[in-house]
Amino acid sequence: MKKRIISLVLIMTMALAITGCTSTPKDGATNSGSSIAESLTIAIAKDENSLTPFTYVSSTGLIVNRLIYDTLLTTNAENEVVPWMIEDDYQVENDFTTYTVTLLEGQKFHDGSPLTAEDIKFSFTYPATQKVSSLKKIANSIKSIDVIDDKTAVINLKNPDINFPRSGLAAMRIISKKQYESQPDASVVNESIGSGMYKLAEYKVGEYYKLEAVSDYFKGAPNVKNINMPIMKDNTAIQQGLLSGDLAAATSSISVEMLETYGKDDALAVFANAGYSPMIMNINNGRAPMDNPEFRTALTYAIDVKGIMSTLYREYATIGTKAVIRPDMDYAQSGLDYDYNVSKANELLDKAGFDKKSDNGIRLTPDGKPCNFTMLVYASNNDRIRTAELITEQLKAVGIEMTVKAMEMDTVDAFVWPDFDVSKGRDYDFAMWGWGTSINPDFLPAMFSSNPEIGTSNVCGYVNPTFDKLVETDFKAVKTAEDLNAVLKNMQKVISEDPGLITFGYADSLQVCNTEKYNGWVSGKGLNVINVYSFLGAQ
Amino acid sequence: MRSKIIGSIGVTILVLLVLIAVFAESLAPYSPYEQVGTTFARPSAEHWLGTNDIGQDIFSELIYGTRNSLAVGLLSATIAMTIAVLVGVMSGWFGGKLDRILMKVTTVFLTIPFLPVVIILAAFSKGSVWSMSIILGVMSWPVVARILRSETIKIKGSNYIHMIQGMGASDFYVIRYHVFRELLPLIFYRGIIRVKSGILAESSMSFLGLGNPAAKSWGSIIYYAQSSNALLTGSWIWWIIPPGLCICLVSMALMMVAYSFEERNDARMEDKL
Amino acid sequence: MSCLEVNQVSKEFYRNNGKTRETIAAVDGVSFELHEGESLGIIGTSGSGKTTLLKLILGLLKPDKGMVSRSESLGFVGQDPYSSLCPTMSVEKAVAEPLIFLKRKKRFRDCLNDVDEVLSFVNLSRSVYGKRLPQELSGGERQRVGIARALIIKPTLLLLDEPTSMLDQEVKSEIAAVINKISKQKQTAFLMVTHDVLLATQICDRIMVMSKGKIIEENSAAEIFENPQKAVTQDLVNINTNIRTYWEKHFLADTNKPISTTKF
Amino acid sequence: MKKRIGHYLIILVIVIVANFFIPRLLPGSPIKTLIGEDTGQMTAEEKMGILDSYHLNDPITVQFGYYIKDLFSDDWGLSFSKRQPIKDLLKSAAGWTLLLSSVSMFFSIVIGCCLGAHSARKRKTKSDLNLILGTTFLSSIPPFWVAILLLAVFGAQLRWFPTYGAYSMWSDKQGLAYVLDVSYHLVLPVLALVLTSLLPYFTTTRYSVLKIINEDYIKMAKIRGVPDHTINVRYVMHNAIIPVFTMVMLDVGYLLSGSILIETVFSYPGLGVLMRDAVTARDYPLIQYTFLISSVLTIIALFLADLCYRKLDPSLEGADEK
Repeated sequence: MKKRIISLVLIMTMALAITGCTSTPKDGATNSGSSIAESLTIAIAKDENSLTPFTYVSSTGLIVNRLIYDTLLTTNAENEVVPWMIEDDYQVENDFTTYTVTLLEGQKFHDGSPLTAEDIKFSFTYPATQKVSSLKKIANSIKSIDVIDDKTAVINLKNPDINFPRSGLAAMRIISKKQYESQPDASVVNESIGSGMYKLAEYKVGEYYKLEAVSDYFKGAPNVKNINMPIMKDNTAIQQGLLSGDLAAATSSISVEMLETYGKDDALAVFANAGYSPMIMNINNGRAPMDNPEFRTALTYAIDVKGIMSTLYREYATIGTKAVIRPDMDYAQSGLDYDYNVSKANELLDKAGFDKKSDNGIRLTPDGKPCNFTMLVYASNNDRIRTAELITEQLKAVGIEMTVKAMEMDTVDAFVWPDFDVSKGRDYDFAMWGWGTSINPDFLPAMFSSNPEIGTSNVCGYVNPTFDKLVETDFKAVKTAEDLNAVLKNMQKVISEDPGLITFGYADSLQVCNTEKYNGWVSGKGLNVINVYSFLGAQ
Repeated sequence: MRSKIIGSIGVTILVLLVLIAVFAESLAPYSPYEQVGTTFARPSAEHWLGTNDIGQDIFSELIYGTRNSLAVGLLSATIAMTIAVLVGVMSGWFGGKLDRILMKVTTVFLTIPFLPVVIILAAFSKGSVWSMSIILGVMSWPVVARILRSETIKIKGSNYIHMIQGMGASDFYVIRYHVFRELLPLIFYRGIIRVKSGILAESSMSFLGLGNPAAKSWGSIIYYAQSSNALLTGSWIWWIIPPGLCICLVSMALMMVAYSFEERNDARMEDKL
Repeated sequence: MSCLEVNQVSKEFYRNNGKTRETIAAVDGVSFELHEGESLGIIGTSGSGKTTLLKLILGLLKPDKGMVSRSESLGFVGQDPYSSLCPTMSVEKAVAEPLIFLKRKKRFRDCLNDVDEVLSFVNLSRSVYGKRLPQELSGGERQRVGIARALIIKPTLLLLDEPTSMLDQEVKSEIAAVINKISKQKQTAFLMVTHDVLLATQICDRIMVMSKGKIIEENSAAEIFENPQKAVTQDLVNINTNIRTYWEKHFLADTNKPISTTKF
Repeated sequence: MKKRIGHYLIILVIVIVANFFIPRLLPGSPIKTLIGEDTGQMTAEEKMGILDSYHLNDPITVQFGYYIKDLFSDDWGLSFSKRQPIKDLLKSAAGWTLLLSSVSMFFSIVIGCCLGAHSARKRKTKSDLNLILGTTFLSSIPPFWVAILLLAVFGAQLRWFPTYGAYSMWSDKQGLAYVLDVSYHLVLPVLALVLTSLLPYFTTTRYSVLKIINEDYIKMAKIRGVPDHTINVRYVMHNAIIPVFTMVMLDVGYLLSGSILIETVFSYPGLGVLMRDAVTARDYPLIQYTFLISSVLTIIALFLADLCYRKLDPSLEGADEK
């Protein structure tokens, strides 16, 4: 079976329905500025080490890392996977186990050496020997790579993976074989030599990064010659910098109440990029009375998901559903919206045996214990603390008492996800939570499968035999994109009838850019404004 | 006379604040936890100080916040000062082995880093206002203890103490009626600083991502205002200034009391000179 | 009956002398006994160990060797009137204090009669001085307050540590007169430590001379003054001869001369 | 003297041991830092392997052995989170923090003491009360809020001072220009620190000056006709400085960690922020050594204070009587 990948990619990209990208709250001023710039100052919110694929720390670092290191494929403003370093007609064979790619002309590393298929082979295999990073997982899934010639490589996977273009080809940064081949530990290599449009000219720990444009980049020289990135950890300082014009942009986002303030300034434009990180209330399914599905179902009626989201984010968010995944993805099951209905919640609780109340109006569980619980939340995450506060008030109306306990991040993790290993159990009642991205099709199995090998993110301790069966049989047997969608939709139905957690939704990320200093900013779904498209010259 | 007026102003403010804390339920127009309006509303007849980022009434938050803030400030200061006075005075007075042991403990406490210890203690506590106060109190006594120790040694060395000791005054008597009395102004000043630091520390902890911003307090109001960019949106006038003033009010009232206390204590001698 | 017994008492101090550490015997095997109603003077140059001996008797220092046993009821007057009173305590409270800390009286107001009595004994009146603070008194007045404080417990033993050394001549004589008065009127044993031989011979029956931590001479007051045996004693007496003439002229003639209240 | 050194050596040992155990008592583990984003998807064996390679699975005693060995070797190893030699990290961060803290401490002390002394001398006047209430007011404002306000007004609005960093990045200023540039960047952070830390120095000075001007020898000096200026400087300040001196020495411990808030707001590349990051990342080695540095500095300061004390105030000697 030979199949052109493009159509598949389009199916696989989970972002067709809405052209919601770059829904700029304020238009008009975007064309006043210049389309090229000598240098821009862009704040980076964290110190991300030397920005090599093995040393950056968080998603903030990944943003800048992507400017320095190229990937074979990439995601565009519509969050579709598109070719970047390779020719359009790359091929997929053998039920998604063999991927053949051909490099475009003119690519080289920042040290001047040419980029060849050997480097691709090295990039996809070397991380398997390394201690750090998500890249290890990709490398582990590879059986072998055959180098056909200088430009062409054939990647063979151990197992069929329909999602490999996104999770593998678009994620694996290409590194220089010359630089790393004699290095047993990649994390001590501090010089970043990529093949991207910018090279890291200078890095001062805790102070700043300085990026310089690669003038002979194979897709053309970037429009901005120098990008200076001071490390600024305080959000207010960044906002002040943006307002005063000291900063042209920042890796971090702003909150909704600032829209008006920024709207007053003609030089500034705000971009709203759809986000893919869900905010979730984890429920410890293993602990009584949360182990009772009726109790959990009652909670879904008792909490005003939509109200809370619009309180926090106004219209700049996608409201979550019982289906958990973003409703605009093409495999999202529709009609599973949350329904805020206090009387229904009370009714369900009464029916489930929570009908007695203590003197102060708190419901008692069937075995007579009062319904008071603790909600853990990161002390550093305001939105989640506020959500927890609002939930506490709403649950009061159905006779459930909740105490919010804000703690330092790793402390909460140690309770909710000890050693990041779900098989080690958990020690909490409720916890405000979130995940980096919900975009991979194995998101649902990872969150809800009771098999710790598959359900690596099942921090709620969710157990549902029907769901497990779907994962073990139907999901494994998937051969086509259509199959996949069908299975995923079935899964959503199961978890909506037996909810294991509550998904509040996906906040947009609002980013401010100075369009007077530079007007080439491109924003998109799940795409930070600091991206290759923003700086790429006209093509 | 003037000192008396200043003192009574201070006492009045404190009493008023305590009353507000005690009767918060009946004084506050709304529950501070409930969503009672739109978000970020400006001050109006319904909401005297507007509403916050999730539509809670700021004025009600302020009134309820008095409770936690006063509790944290007073409790942490009391804990810190009690330990400091006990350790400082005992160490300075009795000297010898006891002094050496106590001073080692003090110095170790002084050198132990604040940040991780707070995280460790917070993880094992309930995250309530009480545990926060205890943590802050336990972490902040050593400096005061050392100051009190050296003052105690000085007092112990003074001649008149020797005289009455020679005439048979017990250690307890001398500590209780002389050492303590002489240290009192210093303890008072230090205590005031601790009350203020306690209230402030609570908000700073939130700023560092360590506190419990879910508890209503003046500190947490300021913290949320700050994280909602009150400074840039202009809402700081009704969102940050009032709780800020409340914190200032407490420390200034305490200072006024201390001032008049000190004045009255030796007013007579001043008159004669 | 003996109200003070000092038995083979020794006390050593260390002194850091550059690199070496040397031991100094401040008091070296001193023994003596003092009976009720007796008065004893200890004279010696500064550094002879007399202040250390006093501290040992008072219990402010623990002896390395030997032991001290003394009567419970003990009054003490120090040498420095400027520092011997608590700076923030009024005169009447300072005087009444010993009754409180010896638990003879519970409250201050129960002590007022005794305070009146001892204050008038030292020629101060409570109505004038009672509420004053030490800063508002002259040196002589302070010393008299100190004496009043020592007397309020009706001590069986009174220790005086150079009671006049920091006062000028005129005030000195006032204090000496007060002390003389005590020795005449009360049945109190006296122990006065001083380097003022004259004062000692005037007030004390018996005198001991101390040098380098040891008692080197002991005799009646008259004998010591008229016929000193040791060189140290001789020196001490000689230093004071000049003053002697003055002393005899102004003071010995009339011990009941009214005490002036001139401010210092 | 030997006894004093012994005392501080014992404390040093306690601190070295405590600094090993404190990070390990923190809830959570450095595994997220070591592995990166996808911790959850690693198998248990993979995680174990990684922990092994950092000796984190060894018995605690063995780990302690490595710690001691590293401590006394020249090489303090790599930071878990920053992937850089810890020595380099500490060197630059500690330098900036020392600069920031010492400059602001200097001004706090000088201003605090002067105001305190002035207030004590003007006792019972309006300016005394004004000073008391004024300093109390200033120090009652949350430090981060003061910092943000200064940044907003003098940095962003009026644009008089830079809003981030310790010097002009991406510029190669040398010599005097560099010194000026660094001082220019220091103004706002120092101002924020000074404003919020005046009160303790102010009250301590005021308290001790008040005590001293009532002492007899000061009055005697006045009677003897010693000029006011001499009395103020030679007698009063000289003696009043002792308790202030104690405080300064005790504060040295906070010198390195006390300015986290200000460093965060002004993006100052100091030790406070480094410490916080290390704690957040559970970067055991970095936590150990940053805290060790600040602990050792405190111990040294206390030791020096002890030495100077004996010179400044011989009356304390009594405390050491054998």
